[in-house]
Amino acid sequence: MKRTAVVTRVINPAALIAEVTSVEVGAISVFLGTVRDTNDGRKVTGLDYSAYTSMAESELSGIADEAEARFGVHSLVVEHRVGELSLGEVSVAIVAAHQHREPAIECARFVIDEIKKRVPIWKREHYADGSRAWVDPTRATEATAL
Amino acid sequence: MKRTAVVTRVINPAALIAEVTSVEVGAISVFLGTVRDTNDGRKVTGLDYSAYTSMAESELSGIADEAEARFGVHSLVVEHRVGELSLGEVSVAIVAAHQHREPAIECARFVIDEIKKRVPIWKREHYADGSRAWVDPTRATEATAL
Amino acid sequence: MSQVTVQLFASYAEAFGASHLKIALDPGSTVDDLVRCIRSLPAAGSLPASPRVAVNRKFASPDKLIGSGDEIALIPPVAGG
Amino acid sequence: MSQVTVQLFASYAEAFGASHLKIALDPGSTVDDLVRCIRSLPAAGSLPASPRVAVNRKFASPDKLIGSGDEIALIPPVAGG
Repeated sequence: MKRTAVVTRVINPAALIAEVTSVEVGAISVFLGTVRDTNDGRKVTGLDYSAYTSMAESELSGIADEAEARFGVHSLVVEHRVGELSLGEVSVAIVAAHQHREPAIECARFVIDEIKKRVPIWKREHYADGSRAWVDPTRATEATAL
Repeated sequence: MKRTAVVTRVINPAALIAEVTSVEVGAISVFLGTVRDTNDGRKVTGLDYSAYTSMAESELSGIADEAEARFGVHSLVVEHRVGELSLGEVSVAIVAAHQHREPAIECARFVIDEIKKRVPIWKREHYADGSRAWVDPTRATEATAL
Repeated sequence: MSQVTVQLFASYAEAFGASHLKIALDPGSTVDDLVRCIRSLPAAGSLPASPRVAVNRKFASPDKLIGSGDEIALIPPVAGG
Repeated sequence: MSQVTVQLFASYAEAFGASHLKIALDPGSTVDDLVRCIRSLPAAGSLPASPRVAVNRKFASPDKLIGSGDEIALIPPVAGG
């Protein structure tokens, strides 16, 4: 089972875990990206994500296909949220299930790494002074280490 | 924040995720071990885990200390369940939160690897014919690949 | 001579003050030709030397030919996750 | 000559049909001495050559000296997770 989506609502990790839970799997690996209050040393008060939605959905689906072929996961669910997000909220959730732990963990890592490389989604940070700026990981000092 | 426990009740991953959620972290990595219906090609109908509880708690706590020192995680929660478990239920949950994704993922992996090596907990499989057998990962063919 | 519509997002949409551009291209033009056209526009100063381009929702190489019905977008550095 | 109590778990408890053993040890005995005593018991056939031993809730090396008040346990191959 594989499902990927760009969503505009709150991501519910428990629901995604329930979606992959099965007596056929022994390991579930979950990765959640959440909104931090600091980036590059600057205080962040909130975020908005925007997307080229049709292409983002197509890239997410392609990444899931590759991950399934590479790691043989039993099931994989990926959701990326767009729109306005508050501090502490989940921006992306990846839930991978496999009989064994190593491929489940590696699958979740592969998916988040690929998302950061090639899914057309953009993040704009909101600062305390009311200003906003698009995050460019090709320039940021700290973000490149992410 | 660090918390480790051997528990006899159902593990609630959503509650553990809520426990580590903070505006100071950007990445949460979760590993869940769940009860499969097959092991080494044999149909399993259920499991029970038993533990040398006082030492298991001490080892879990030591592993969490090591993980915190090694990966600098912001927070880490580990629960291992003992007693009778049904198919599909969660036997172990590891939830690690960090500013960045790589140390969060590596921390969760380290903790499950160490648990498998040195926490005195034992698993007995129940089979369809009513028989039960203690799992010995040093002998099993498939389990060693886990 | 045909006209293509190029979708803009995020920082690029902000730079051009628009959600899309209309660009006139000679027949047989490539992604690279398109990028050169766009970079010659007054608002293109903040664009990188080789911005990524998607054709029909896939990243395209500079030598890819552009057809008249193609869905084209200029892709700023992605920052999902 | 002193007596120590050795806790047993899981497959080892099943093998001995008991949750603990009482073993008489000479003063100055080590973990290795204790293991040799236990392996000489009739029910010890299924034990590995060098079962792991915990002293005071920590894995102990074979040369560790055993004191009279120590909490001792024989640890079957662990299978948590």
